[in-house]
Amino acid sequence: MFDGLLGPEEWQAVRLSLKVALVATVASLPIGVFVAYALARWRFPGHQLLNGIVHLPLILPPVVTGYLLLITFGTQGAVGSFLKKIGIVFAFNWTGAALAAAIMAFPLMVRAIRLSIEAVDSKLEEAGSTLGASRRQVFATITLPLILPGIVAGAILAFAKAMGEFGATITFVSNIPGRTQTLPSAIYTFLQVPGGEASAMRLVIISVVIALAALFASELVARRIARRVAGS
Amino acid sequence: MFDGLLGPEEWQAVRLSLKVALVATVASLPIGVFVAYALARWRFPGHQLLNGIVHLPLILPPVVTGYLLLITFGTQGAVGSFLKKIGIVFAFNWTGAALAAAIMAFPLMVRAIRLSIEAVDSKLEEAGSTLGASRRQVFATITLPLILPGIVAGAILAFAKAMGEFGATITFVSNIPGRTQTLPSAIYTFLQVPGGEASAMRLVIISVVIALAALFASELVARRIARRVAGS
Amino acid sequence: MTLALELRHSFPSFELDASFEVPKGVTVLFGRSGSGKTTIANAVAGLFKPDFGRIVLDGQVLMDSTRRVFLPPHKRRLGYIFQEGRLFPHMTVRQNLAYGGRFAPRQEAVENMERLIGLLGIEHLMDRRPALLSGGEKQRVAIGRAILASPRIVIADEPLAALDEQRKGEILPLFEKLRDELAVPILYVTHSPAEVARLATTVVAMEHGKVARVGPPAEVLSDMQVMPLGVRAAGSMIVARVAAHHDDGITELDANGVSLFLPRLDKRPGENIRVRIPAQDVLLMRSRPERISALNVIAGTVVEIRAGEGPGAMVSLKTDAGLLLARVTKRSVAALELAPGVVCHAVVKTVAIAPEDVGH
Amino acid sequence: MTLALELRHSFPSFELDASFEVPKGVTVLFGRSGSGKTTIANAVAGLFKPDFGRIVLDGQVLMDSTRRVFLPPHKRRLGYIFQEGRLFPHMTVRQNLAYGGRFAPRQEAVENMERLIGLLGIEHLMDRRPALLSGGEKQRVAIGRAILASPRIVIADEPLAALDEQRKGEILPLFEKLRDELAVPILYVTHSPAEVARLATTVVAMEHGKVARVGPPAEVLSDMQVMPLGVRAAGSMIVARVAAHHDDGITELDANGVSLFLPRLDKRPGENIRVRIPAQDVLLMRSRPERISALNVIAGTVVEIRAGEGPGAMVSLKTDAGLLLARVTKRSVAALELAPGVVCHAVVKTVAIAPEDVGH
Amino acid sequence: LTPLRAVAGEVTVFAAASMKNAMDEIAQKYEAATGNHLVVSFAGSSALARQIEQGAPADIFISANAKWMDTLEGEGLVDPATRFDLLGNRLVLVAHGKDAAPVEIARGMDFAGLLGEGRLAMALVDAVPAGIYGKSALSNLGLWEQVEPKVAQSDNVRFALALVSAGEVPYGIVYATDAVSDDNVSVAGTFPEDSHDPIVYPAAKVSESENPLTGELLDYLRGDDAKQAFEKQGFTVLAVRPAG
Ligand SMILES: Nc1ncnc2c1ncn2[C@@H]1O[C@H](COP(=O)(O)OP(=O)(O)OP(=O)(O)O)[C@@H](O)[C@H]1O
Ligand SMILES: Nc1ncnc2c1ncn2[C@@H]1O[C@H](COP(=O)(O)OP(=O)(O)OP(=O)(O)O)[C@@H](O)[C@H]1O
Ligand SMILES: [Mg+2]
Ligand SMILES: [Mg+2]
Repeated sequence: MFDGLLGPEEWQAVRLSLKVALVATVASLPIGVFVAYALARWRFPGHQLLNGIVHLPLILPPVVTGYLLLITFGTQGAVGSFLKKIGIVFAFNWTGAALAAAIMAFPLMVRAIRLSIEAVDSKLEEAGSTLGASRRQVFATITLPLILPGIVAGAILAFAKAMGEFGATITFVSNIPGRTQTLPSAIYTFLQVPGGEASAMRLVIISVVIALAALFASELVARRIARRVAGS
Repeated sequence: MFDGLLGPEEWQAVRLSLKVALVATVASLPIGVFVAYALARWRFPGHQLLNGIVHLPLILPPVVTGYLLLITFGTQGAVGSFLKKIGIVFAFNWTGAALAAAIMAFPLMVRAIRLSIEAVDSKLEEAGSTLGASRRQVFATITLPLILPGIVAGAILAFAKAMGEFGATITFVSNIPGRTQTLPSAIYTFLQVPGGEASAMRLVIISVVIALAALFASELVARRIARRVAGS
Repeated sequence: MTLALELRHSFPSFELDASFEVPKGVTVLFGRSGSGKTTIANAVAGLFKPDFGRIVLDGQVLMDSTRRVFLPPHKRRLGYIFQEGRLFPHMTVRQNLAYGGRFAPRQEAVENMERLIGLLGIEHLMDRRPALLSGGEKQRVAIGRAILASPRIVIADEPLAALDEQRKGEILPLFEKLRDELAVPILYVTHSPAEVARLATTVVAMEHGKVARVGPPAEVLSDMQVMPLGVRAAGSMIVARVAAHHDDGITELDANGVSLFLPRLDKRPGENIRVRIPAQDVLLMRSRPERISALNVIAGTVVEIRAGEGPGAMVSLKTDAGLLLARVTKRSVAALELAPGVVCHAVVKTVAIAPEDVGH
Repeated sequence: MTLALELRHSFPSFELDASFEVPKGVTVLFGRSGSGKTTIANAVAGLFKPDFGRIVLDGQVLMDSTRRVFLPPHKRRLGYIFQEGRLFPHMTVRQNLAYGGRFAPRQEAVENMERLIGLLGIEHLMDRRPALLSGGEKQRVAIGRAILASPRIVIADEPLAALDEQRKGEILPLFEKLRDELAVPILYVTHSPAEVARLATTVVAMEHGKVARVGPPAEVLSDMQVMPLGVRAAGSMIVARVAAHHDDGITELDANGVSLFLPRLDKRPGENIRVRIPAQDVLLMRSRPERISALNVIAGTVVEIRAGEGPGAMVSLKTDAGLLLARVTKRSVAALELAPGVVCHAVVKTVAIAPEDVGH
Repeated sequence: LTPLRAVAGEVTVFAAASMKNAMDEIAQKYEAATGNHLVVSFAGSSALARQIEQGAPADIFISANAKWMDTLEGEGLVDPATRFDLLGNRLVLVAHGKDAAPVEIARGMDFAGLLGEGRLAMALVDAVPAGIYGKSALSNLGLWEQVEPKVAQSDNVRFALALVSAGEVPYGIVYATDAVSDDNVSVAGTFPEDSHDPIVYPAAKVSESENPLTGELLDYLRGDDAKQAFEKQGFTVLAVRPAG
């Protein structure tokens, strides 16, 4: 239905944005859950430090985050040059866009999941352990299902953020059509030239529609989970 | 201790950023709590719509949000021209920067608070109502204290975001030193010119220090609240 | 105050269909686990809206589904003691106790706070938060919280289940006081026949969501066929006047001319009280026994004998003190040649009448 | 299996200092609300780490603070029935029940699942989530969940408090079976003397965080001075053999030559059982009574008389069946001229011995 | 077209975002003419330059100001031999409204009076090229002192224009190329060419690039097709294809 609406390059941007947002969300979710759990439940020496690092992308202007990513993960960067040797390239690649989006969305994801973990009644986890479940099994069978609403919330925040992320992405991986040009970068480009507003708005609408669809789906999922716990 | 480190204009930017972030956080908190409560607890026709609108600033590229703010809250804008008559001006004013920061941070704040509200055991609220507390009183005496950790989390997310917000702010209220030049604008300025990285990094560090201090304070507060509920 | 109630509601696998009307006093909801007691309590509190229902408390319509009347819980002036405590975790015990008072219209408190706290044995817990309380401690705070809200109706869902016998004995008089001195109607859920006997003005026996039997406890407990209560709950109610307190710690009652001896009661001479005599504690003899350790020997005439399904039979005896029930074996009925009209003697040990069986 | 335990811990306003060693069977923790029962249970489960403690179960050290040994809860193979249920809200009843089995090493289940579900009366609840269960239903599921985990030790914290008498009577044999047939040690917290009498191998009476008394129930319950249990809990334990089942629903026991008659028991002739005879249900007569409804008349000699503070006195009687305790009034002691050495007859009603007072 | 692309070459250009319209058109023409695919990454010159410093896969860089090109050249990241000034631009004063009265921009004019209560929209005067040029022009005309307190700086020149377009400010300083096609603004005056450094868009080959097509493309950008496209967008074309 949008066929007439968008040119092939724009379609490419839509597809790429979806891919970037999905991959960023899915790939960072396990790490997000782990970090949230560590922050919520463990007391360890680097606790505050880790917490601070997680929040950094929120505090820093996106261009700064993008710049730091560029000098770290760029092919000349400390990490980037090492990763390149083992075949992983983030720089100027869609994977880099996903990395940038994931990092920008990480504080939001972690906070949502952490809040859910903190709300779990640890007496239930204790009950699980008395029934023979190891810490890991307790996590998998009790904690995880109970924090699903938080995970869904964290994931949708991350997805929405990834769909809208622009500053860090364009600074890190540039704006190469078909490779790193996401919807927000395309929108930005249109806004840079006279007469581009209409085109930009079309893309904005597409981006909003996608993100809202994901949002509504997540609401349904979350409500379903909540209803199950409240007793079907 | 930073005296030698920063020029007077930079100091101004630091102060302004703090003011903007604080005001944005504090002023939007009651609305955030209200919206979060409505989304968590009420079922009404525009539920999904409201939810979508709240998330919009996350989905949209910041410049788009800034632009929309400009055409809405600008002195010529629909809302702005009305507000101007009653003496409220956002355009080219630090209040506008606060508005932009608040709106950009709003989805994060609402999500955190909403998650906490959803985790409150409604049986406790019922117990409050049987003891004669009206809905509002139940909210004030039971729900609100129980969601304090979520409110703190929401506030700190909003504060951090407000400290880092740049795209929407500069688009909406532009950069007027002493009036609307926040830390991120100053940082951005430095990053635009060759060799400006060092200056930018100084400001970045200041911004990070402030936000992390707030973050650590919030952790202490949250832990204290949690310990109280868990029983002193 | 009277409570009239009519409720119908369908849960996926449970059908509630209860209606009853009870006079003022303590209405005890009695019945097996899952029979719908808490559901009824919640409906009266306004926490549960049945498909169809009408609840009238002392002339005030609390809800009426056909007229779309629904008074929200906070306007019902309740003191609800929940089955699961529901203390506010963020408040100290003191704040929990004070909570109800914050919203109750200024008036004389139902109970003196200090006295109540002492009675509940929670003085040393006042500044603690609920997470650090033991099960029974939580329950006691919950009782205090409800009572201190100056309620116009008390709903108590198994309030004493988590408490030891001694504490139960100390707290029961509190409910009696609410009932008698302050005339607060009480809806009381319990599994304990002793509590029924002691407190109930009216017993509502529930079975599978339906009302199996409603009536005064003397009647319901004396009813040899009321099975929901269990045969061990059967017993008779005797109304008596405190005659004298003897030096050896025994209180003498006068039940319509018949003397009854009980362990010392905390009642003034002349006061009227009710004594529950559990049917299984009554022994029957054909001749007046000599040199027996039981002080209470009451002559009577057999009115009716109902044989149960098991080895037991229920014998009702007409005495000057009132109707007495005795649960004996069928074998004894035969051995003693008991039959309607036969004169015999009921023997009741003094110590068999426990404090919780004495109400007033 | 034996359980040896030594715990010391200081809470801001509560001092735990308990140590005891008990043989295999059911150890009942008995004591007033707030006396430290749940705290001990949690320590045994590994959910509470006391400042100082050593717990040894059948030779295996569960914890030893001086040697820094601490076996985590999931390695202790527990079946913990919590005072507050703690069902998993996101799982159905069926999933809750199956939970323990998922982690227990494959072995014969302690109980047949189907049978247990029937016994608990939760067949119709299997697909429901805990939020929709009544208080007693939750408790029954919690019992099932713990038992089905094939535990090596069961900890039950007031498991029957929320249940009606009938259901209690149905579930109690389950614990007996665990104790006798499966030899699972059980730590059982209760406020009910009847449950103590029926289940306990050893009673540990707690008072203010300290152990007031440890011993076999026959001893502790017969001990006229054990106040923590309350005077109404006093009673004697008689060991007897099932002699015959009579047609009229009465079971005859042979207690060392003395015949005892009880309501029908579900035991095979020849089986040995224990019967608790509550002291307050025993009536004393100087001469053998004629034509009395009580079937059990046991001759004996007064061994000791202890006068209580109130109107009562505890008389211990040596009979062929064993030591019997009778609680009578001081007035009766005088009237019957009871004194050590005096021969008299103890009368016990058949129906006074309730099913929950009979163990095996 | 698609199968052609697969076999044909591809050139990647990092170009200042303000060139998008022109470059899009040129890309089409170039592909049609040569069968080679032109990939253009549009972003701020600073971002693009930094990316080239970090090894971005660019073949050609076109900067919106000379400074970033100078920086790269100094670091040896662009090939100086290939560098040339491709485009020029003019700085204009735009006013809100279709038919704004013309303004004579000259030394000694009452700029503050012109603005009145309003503000002057510019790009960031210390960071963004359009802002830098604007500030130097105003300074050279001796107007900066009176204007400075009234300047509202945007992070790029487009949003400075948007402020004028929305009527939030009466005037703004933007490139001539930006003033095209916005119905809500009109050009009130053009800054004297000598009031600021020449506005140039230098282009050069990125040193790392081994793409054989870069020379051809750099030539093409100086050709007639490109010239047409650039001029359509209001640019001044500075470079013409060297003879031969
Ligand atoms: N929302 C619900 N949906 C489905 N069934 C329900 C719901 N609420 C209660 N029930 C069922 O209704 C029945 C009555 O519940 P209720 O809580 O009133 O029992 P109760 O008499 O208080 O029992 P108990 O003594 O065990 O507390 C139970 O079988 C329960 O499972
Ligand atoms: N973490 C804690 N901090 C302070 N006091 C505590 C803590 N945990 C328990 N207590 C106190 O220790 C005492 C014993 O508690 P425990 O739960 O063992 O009692 P209990 O014997 O199980 O009582 P109940 O029959 O009421 O359940 C109580 O007075 C309780 O308030
Ligand atoms: Mg109930
Ligand atoms: Mg306890």
